[in-house]
Amino acid sequence: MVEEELPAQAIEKPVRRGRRPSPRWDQFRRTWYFFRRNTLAMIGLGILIFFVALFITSFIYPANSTELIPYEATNGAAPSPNPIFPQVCTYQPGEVPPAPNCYLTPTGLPSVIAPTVALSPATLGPLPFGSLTLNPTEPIFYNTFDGLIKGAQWSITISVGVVVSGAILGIFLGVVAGFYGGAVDEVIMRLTDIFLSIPGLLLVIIVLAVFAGSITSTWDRVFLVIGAFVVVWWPTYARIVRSQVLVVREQRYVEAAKASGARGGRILRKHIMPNSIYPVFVQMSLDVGTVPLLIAAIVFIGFHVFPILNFPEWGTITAFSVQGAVLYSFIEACQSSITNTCIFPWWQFFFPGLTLFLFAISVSFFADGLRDALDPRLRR
Amino acid sequence: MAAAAVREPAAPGETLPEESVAAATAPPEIRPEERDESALTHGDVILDIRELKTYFYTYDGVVLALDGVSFKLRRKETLGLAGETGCGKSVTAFSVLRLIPDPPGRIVSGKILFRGADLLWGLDKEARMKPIKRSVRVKVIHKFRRIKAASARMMAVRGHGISMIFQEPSQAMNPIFPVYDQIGETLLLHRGQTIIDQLLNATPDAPEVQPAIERLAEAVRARESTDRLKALATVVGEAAHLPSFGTQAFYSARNALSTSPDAVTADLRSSLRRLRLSGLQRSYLKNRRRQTEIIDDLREIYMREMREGQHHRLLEARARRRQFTLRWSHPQFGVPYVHRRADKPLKDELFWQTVALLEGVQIANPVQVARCYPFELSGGMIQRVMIAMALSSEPAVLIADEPTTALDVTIQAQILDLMRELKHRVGTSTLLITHDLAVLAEVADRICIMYAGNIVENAPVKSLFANPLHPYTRGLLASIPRVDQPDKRLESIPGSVPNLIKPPSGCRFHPRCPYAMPVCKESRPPMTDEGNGHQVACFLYHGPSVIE
Amino acid sequence: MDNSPSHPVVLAARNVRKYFPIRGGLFSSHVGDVRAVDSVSMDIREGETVGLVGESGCGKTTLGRVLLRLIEPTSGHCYYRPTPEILAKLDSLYSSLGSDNGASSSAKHAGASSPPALKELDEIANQYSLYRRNQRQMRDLRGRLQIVFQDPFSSLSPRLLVREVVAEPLEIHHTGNRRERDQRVLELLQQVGLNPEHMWRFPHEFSGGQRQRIGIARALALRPEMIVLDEPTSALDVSVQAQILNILKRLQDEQGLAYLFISHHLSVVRAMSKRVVVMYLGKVVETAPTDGLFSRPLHPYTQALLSAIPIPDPTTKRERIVLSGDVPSPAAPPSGCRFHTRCPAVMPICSKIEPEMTAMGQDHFVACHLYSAPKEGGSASSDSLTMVSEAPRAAS
Amino acid sequence: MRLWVYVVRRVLLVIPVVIGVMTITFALVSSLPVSERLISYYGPNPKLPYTPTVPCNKLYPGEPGNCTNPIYTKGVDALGLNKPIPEQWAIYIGNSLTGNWGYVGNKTGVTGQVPIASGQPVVKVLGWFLPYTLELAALSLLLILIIAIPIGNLSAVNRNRPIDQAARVLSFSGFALPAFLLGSVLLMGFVLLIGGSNGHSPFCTGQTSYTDLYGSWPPVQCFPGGVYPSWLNQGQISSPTGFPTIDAAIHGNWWFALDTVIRMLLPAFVIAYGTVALLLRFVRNSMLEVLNLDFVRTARAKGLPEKSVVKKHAGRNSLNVTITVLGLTFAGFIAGFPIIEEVFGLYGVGRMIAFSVTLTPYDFGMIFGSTILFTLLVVAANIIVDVLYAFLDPRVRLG
Repeated sequence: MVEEELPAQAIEKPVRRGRRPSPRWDQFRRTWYFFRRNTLAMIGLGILIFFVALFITSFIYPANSTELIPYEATNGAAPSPNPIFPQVCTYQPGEVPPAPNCYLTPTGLPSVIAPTVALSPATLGPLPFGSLTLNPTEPIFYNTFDGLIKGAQWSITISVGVVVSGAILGIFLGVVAGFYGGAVDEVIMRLTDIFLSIPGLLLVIIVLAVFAGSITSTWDRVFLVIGAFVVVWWPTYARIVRSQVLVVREQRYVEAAKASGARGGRILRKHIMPNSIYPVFVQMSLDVGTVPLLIAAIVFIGFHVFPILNFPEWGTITAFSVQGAVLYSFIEACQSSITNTCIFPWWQFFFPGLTLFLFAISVSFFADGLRDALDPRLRR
Repeated sequence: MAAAAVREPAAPGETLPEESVAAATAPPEIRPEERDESALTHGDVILDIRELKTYFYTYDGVVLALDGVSFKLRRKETLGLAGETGCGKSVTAFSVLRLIPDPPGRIVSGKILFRGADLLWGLDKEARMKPIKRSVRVKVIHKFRRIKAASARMMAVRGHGISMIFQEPSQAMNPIFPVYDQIGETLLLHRGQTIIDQLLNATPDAPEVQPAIERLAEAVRARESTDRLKALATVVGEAAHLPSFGTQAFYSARNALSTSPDAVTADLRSSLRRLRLSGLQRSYLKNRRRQTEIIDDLREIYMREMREGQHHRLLEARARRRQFTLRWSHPQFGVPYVHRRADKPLKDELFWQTVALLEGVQIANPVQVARCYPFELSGGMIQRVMIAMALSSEPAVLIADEPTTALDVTIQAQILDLMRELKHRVGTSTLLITHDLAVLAEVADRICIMYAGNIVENAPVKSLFANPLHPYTRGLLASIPRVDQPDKRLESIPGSVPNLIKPPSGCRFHPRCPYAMPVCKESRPPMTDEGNGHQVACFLYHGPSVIE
Repeated sequence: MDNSPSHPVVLAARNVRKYFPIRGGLFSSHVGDVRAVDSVSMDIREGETVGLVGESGCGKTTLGRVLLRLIEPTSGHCYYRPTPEILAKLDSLYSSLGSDNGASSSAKHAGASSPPALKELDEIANQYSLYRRNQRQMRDLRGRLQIVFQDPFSSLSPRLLVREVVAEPLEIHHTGNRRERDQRVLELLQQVGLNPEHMWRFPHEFSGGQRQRIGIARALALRPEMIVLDEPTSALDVSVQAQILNILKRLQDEQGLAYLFISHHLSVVRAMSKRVVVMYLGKVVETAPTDGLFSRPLHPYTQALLSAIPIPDPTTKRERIVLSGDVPSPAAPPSGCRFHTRCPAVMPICSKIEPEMTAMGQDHFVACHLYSAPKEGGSASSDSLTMVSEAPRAAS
Repeated sequence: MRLWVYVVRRVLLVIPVVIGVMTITFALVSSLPVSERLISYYGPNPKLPYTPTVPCNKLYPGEPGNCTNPIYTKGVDALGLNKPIPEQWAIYIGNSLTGNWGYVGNKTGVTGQVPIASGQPVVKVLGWFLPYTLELAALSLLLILIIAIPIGNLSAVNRNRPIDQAARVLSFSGFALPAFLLGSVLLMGFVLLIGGSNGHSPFCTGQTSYTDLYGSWPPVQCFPGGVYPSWLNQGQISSPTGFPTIDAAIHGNWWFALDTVIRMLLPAFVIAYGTVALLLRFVRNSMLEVLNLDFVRTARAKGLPEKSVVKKHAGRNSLNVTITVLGLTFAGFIAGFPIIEEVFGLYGVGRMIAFSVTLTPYDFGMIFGSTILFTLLVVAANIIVDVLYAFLDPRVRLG
């Protein structure tokens, strides 16, 4: 196939400067072929495309992008018969609620009747679909649907920001270390050792804990978060790039360039960079998924990453909704003397959790497929 | 082709009637060869490869690595397989032992008859090739169960009947196990029964042992020659009915020569004591022996299957069951300490047998080498070890895949001498694969020249070098620079080896051939005999007679 | 050393040493050296090919690199285009200093308080030695001293088109605009027998021979005066090897190139080169005109090497010297003559004193005690004149 | 290189790392306000607030005006806050190396949950809770090894077949599923499984199924007499060893010993599931690489059965890689503990971290102290792994 078409295109191609020679395209097609054969990778790619779409829609979606909106509750209802599965009900503002516990979402999206649950021995109240309660003492139900959609901008921006800036820093240091070697290499590698030996979660926490007090505006806080994560992430990239550079540096073609008098800069630009950078892309695409997970974890152990608690970021929403579901609905319900039937309030954390999960897993499927497709040894 | 292979009638016994097989399988054009061959005794042919086709299913398309390779390897014969890179000589070797990585590679059709057993039996049921529409690629649907069964069947042949040594010595051995371990497991696998029997029959308390040891000690104190020591040591070994004990005695004696001559007696006595088996060790060894018996049975069953072309499910199942029960029938050997105690004698025996083997390949200090890890040895040394390992099971066929390519000239000389010497001593028939015709000129009896997945010439070494018939062979010979002919103008074959995804039609050499005729484009030249077993596949020698 | 009036010398190496430090122990301190190249001297003349022969690990590849200063040498000098009188002076100076002063006349420290001879050497070095040039001067020279590598697969960047690969030296030295460079690339490709359309392909689409051609084209790009050929054909098939060798010969005839032809393959060296240098464990053991060397090899190692070469002819049966054992590691080379551990003609003196280079006839030099002591040497040489495999008797 | 040289070298290499880590914490600490630093590192509950000056009448009743705060000045001197940065650094490093990691502030975070910890040195408090974490870690490591290696080998051997795909999905799901989500869901699920109402604990009637699984010890009413025994302080800290199972066993409460183990199973599984995700891929890929090497082909050519080829020749080689990767992932593994202990209400070091960052003002002494502790754990684990590797691989041991 290659044998067939290359001479043809080469002959009709005028031997002048300019056009992209089609061999590059051929290489890309080869990679794509192997990628396509990997079912999981294709699934991951599909979900990723969905998330990109979500990211774009999140800018045009009519909802508040800086905080979650609480539901307007029409309250005072009898317990609904079925404890687990809520029923859908929709109505427009101004209409009469079709059912007692119907909740009006600010964007007029379908809302539902949730089963009634004992909140505390005293008060009875419903739990709307996809809600997030912040503290057990006096429940507020937030609309997490809008939050998740709007959260796409925050989460994806933060993740990509972290990974890209971390990669830039890491690649720079790694290349310097690998190419120049000697003392520079030693210093940088010891530095990576130090940073890698601190558990990432804790490093982020201590950085945030020290500076969060003084920074309160949303955007500054976002930048702080990104910075904190970059501190954690650069060493990984530096390591990867360095090991690659060490391999490439010994290749004969580098020596050939030296032999014809190339300066260090040119060798870096022309030979070492292009041949040693691919593994970083794989690692980057893996890490994009983990940033929201880490944020969620930090929020869950009780550290409020963002200035306001009802901030529409996937991790935050997930963490709070899980907390709410467990601490609030579940435990209360199980241990209350009124209703000793435990209910399993899955609708509270299902969608945030699903969002996080899908994002991370799609990205990792994609990354894995990418690695297999790029690495000739793993191809099939 | 392969279908024919399966339908082939069962042929009992070691040898099989060539005629019938030829009639059933061989395509018409290799008939003459068969006829000429029938003059010889059939038992003479030990490995018979017919129309072997091995393809690689890659992104760029189907690579026809081997396209109908046929040759015969006779007893005690060294057959050289020569050709340029990518002509498929190594692929042939790996196909014989079915070591082709799959995917992407697959043996598509053909017959490999080893002692009348078809190693490729049941090949066509192992996978289905489905061509993808409007694409050069082919989708291969594997039937993994059958493939597993086939590779299990190969255990009857691999290392036992046919063993192999590889190109990169330094990478061909497992870096994290010492040499004695790796050779030892091979020994146990293939010669387990005899080794364990020797251990069980060893009599350290035999009356003639003590005086023998005394004599040996005397010889050491008198600082006699190593040959004499060796002779005495063998006497000791025979006295103890354990040949490896002779080796052990010899080395402890020689060490004593340098260190403390008086210690040698005590030393030997202690090692004798180690030969006295405890009840635990005895029962352990008996158990191991039964296991090895079963393994040999399995080998026998598999050979029969491949010979008769049908499963013996019952036999195999029974053997497997017995093997299983045996493995678990002695649970106490799973206990680490007890186990170590139990198999200590076997370990020692294997170690000393390994030492003896290494001696056989002229390694100066076998004891140390046996204790070394591969990365501590030089390339030449490892290659020797590999040879020792390959020959440890006294195989009928030794396949050497570029054994000296990675070595220096002087080391290559050593290895070649060794191989020549071993050939006369052990008498295995060798399939020597190399790109260096000069090497073949020294060691081979017969040479097959391969080009682009075909054998183009197959001749006794003398007549090949005397008058090469095929243009490609001529080109090769002309292009070799020679020390003894300084002012020889180096001829070169124009062009390069063709891409095997779309090989040239007809004779694959015709694009590079100086004598190319129109007919060469159209049809493939058959293999014809040009007298005294010099066969060539070229239209120059029997032009129009075949094509009409 | 070689004073025969002939073509001018392009490169003259004198006492070139390259030691690679071995680190080990608790604090990875410097525990020893791998003596890859140990005080090697040789001349390379315009339009002639010097063959450099030796087994793997004998330092021939390192020597090739050091001569081009791709690796910084430990000591010694490599003079670029010295005039004959300079050469003569050099030889006299070195002989006056004795052979093992390479260290003191090192590239690094110019001898501050040193005998006049050393001062003189320094002046010459400052003028001619590659190792005294700064980076920019060196870069100008790079174009004239080129190298072709052994492995045609790792020597071409997988992500560059052939066009970019071959044009790279031109780009580095800013010769011509893009169009001119393309033209130059075209003619280079023609010179090495490739088609114009090949310049639009990636290296991985070529066979080994074609890749090696590309490598040669890259080396030729800046019209070099000398090319170090580092086992250019050892990774290739014989038929292709012949093609490459012929191309190299043709180019030499056309452009009067000087080659340093490094190979472990004696027959190829014989086919290619005018003079041959035999190395063993970082030292030159014998150097001679090709025919002289192959007709009467003097050093036992050379003899063994020659007799070890298999000859593609089943009818010629020769008695062969099979060396025992392996090449010792260059980290701990044997004392005295480094070959004495494997030498079939070893004498007690060999393990003690290191043999000097001694002239045996028309610029044929050998470092072996068989020949250093005059009377013994005479008999030995006359012996080894007659039969290659007689060396053992020569010892007794 | 001999093995001991290797070990010594490895240990020496740790020193700069540890000091570097402490330097990082120092950099963060020194950017805190002075009062915070004094509270965390000089003494949590002073008689006077940590301000440079205080109204004099607090010192000498009746005196007007502001006087310098003696406690403040003493503290500043003690921590060398008035000295140049390098000296501060030296003092800090000295303190950290000598185990002086500050004090648990009397703040709502930790002290609210663990009253006896109030005002105690951080090292002491961590010492109380470390054993629990270690026991949990050991259990989950065991699980990890049991799960990862066989599955990894399996999926490598029959690569790109259903088993492999399943393993892939498993590993990636473990990687993508937030540990707290999985933990909570499992917790709730099991509670629902056991049933909502009372009295199903085999040895302690009267506790709900939730308290069966939540917390590191049964609630107080399960203990004889309805009070915690003397060796179990507040149902949080057990003495003498601090390892709950061992302590319970020492004091002969076999039921509780069993109970603590049961309570650890679920958390251990969650941690293992998260860590296996990464490990599995590495095991598989390394196994694949090893299976492509020449010596495996040799082993096959020798006639070894496939099983022993995979187990012995390939397995031992890939085991080295597995161990290394385990060392690399140990940091991530240990970082999972705060979350898990928070989810399941276990009293370990991780829980302390969670407490100390829950409510502002944060308990910085505890935060930094536990960070350093975890870092030390990681470093130690890496040393162990490297030594193990060297022991397993002769090329490192001898080469």
